[in-house]
Amino acid sequence: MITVTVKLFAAYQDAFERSELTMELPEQTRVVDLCDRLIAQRPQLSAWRSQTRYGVNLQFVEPEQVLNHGDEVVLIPPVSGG
Amino acid sequence: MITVTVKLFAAYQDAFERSELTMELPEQTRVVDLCDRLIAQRPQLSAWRSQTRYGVNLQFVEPEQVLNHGDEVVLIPPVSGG
Amino acid sequence: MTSLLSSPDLTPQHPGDRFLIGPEPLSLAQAYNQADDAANGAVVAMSGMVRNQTGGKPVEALDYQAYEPMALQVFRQIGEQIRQQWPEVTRLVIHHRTGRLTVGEISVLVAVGCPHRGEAFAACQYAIDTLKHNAPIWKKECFSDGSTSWVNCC
Amino acid sequence: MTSLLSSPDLTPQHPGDRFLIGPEPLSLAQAYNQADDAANGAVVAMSGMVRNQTGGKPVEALDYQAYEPMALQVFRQIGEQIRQQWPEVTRLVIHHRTGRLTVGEISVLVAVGCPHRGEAFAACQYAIDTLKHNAPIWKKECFSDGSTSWVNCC
Repeated sequence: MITVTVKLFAAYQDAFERSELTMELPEQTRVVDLCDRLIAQRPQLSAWRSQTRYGVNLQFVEPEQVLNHGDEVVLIPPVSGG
Repeated sequence: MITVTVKLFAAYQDAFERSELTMELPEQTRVVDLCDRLIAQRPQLSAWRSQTRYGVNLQFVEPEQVLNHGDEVVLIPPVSGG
Repeated sequence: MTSLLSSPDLTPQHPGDRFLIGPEPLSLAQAYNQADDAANGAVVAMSGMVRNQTGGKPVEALDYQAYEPMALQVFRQIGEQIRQQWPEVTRLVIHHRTGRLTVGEISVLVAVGCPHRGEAFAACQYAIDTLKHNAPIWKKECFSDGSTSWVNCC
Repeated sequence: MTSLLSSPDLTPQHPGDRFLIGPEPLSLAQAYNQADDAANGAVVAMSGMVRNQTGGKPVEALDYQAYEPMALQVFRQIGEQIRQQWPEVTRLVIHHRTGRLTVGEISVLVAVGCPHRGEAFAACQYAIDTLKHNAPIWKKECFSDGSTSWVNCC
């Protein structure tokens, strides 16, 4: 098993009512699998699934990126800075 | 005869060592004729002739514009504001 | 966090760049001064502020959230891309505010210094466009009728 | 001069426009404040300043002359053309300095306020480009070696 930190913002933060989670995951978990797991816990988030991008250790990554122990993951629903 | 004021800037001001002239001109004088008259007095200005634009009463005009008594004329060598 | 920020994968910051993200009110004068350079012939600055309405609906405030360390990484990447496309750029300044902002308050400042204005306009526009698409920053509109909604920029 | 300025041929000034030309040092803060408007989502400002060199030759100072009343007429025409092309523009500010300016001093400020940034960038660029081509303003470069020359912008 690995442990990762998940940063939550916008709709994800609203759904979980917190800004950060720590998750225990099987080895070889992909970032998209982590996201699906969270959406399963909060079905109101499913509308965001197709629009969410992923970041690991402050870099954008593909959905298939495999997570490592200690990674800091962020789920990025549509951004609106500026 | 008509009387006009001529505003001089840049190379024209340098050549005449003043910023304004008052000229008596025959009726029907065009602004390009006025300019040619001044260039004849200061031949070092002839290099600017083809690049000079004309203004009358704060508006750009064509070289063929006929002057009226009391007009304020400006000779506009290449500009470089900004 | 320390280990993340010293990761070799992160983009280094160009010496002419100045970035800021946080809750303090932004200052155009400060951003402009940071873009100053004796080699500049022009500085182009853009400020974004809270508009009094969106699609005809009166807006009271905007609430900004940011994943700050990743936003700064995106800003550094913008700086790197700008130096590749417009090597003449002397300075790039990006300041972004977080938290609750009311009508008229500045949410973002971008300033670019250059020997010539054409590149300054182009690089400034590139920076704000790229920031809007990629920086992990989110805003929630708070309408006068009490409703709120997360904005999708694009 | 009074009779000229009240001529019916002159372009009237749009209520959202603020123009200035003269020898006093220019203030970005003042220009920016004049572009402020509750309907703005963005302000784009451009400043031009004296560069430390031209074509590799070190510059000491620039000497600006202007036919001020006609320059203001050109600024008003720029305002009119901008309102035709980008009716969303809320404010247009153009300040131009005259006299002797040394390296780093601001010679021109243009600021445009708009609900959206795209139009603000486009209108600001249009304003400075048109000013450079048409405003009856001339600058003489004074080089460190004592030589001078009138500049041809384009």
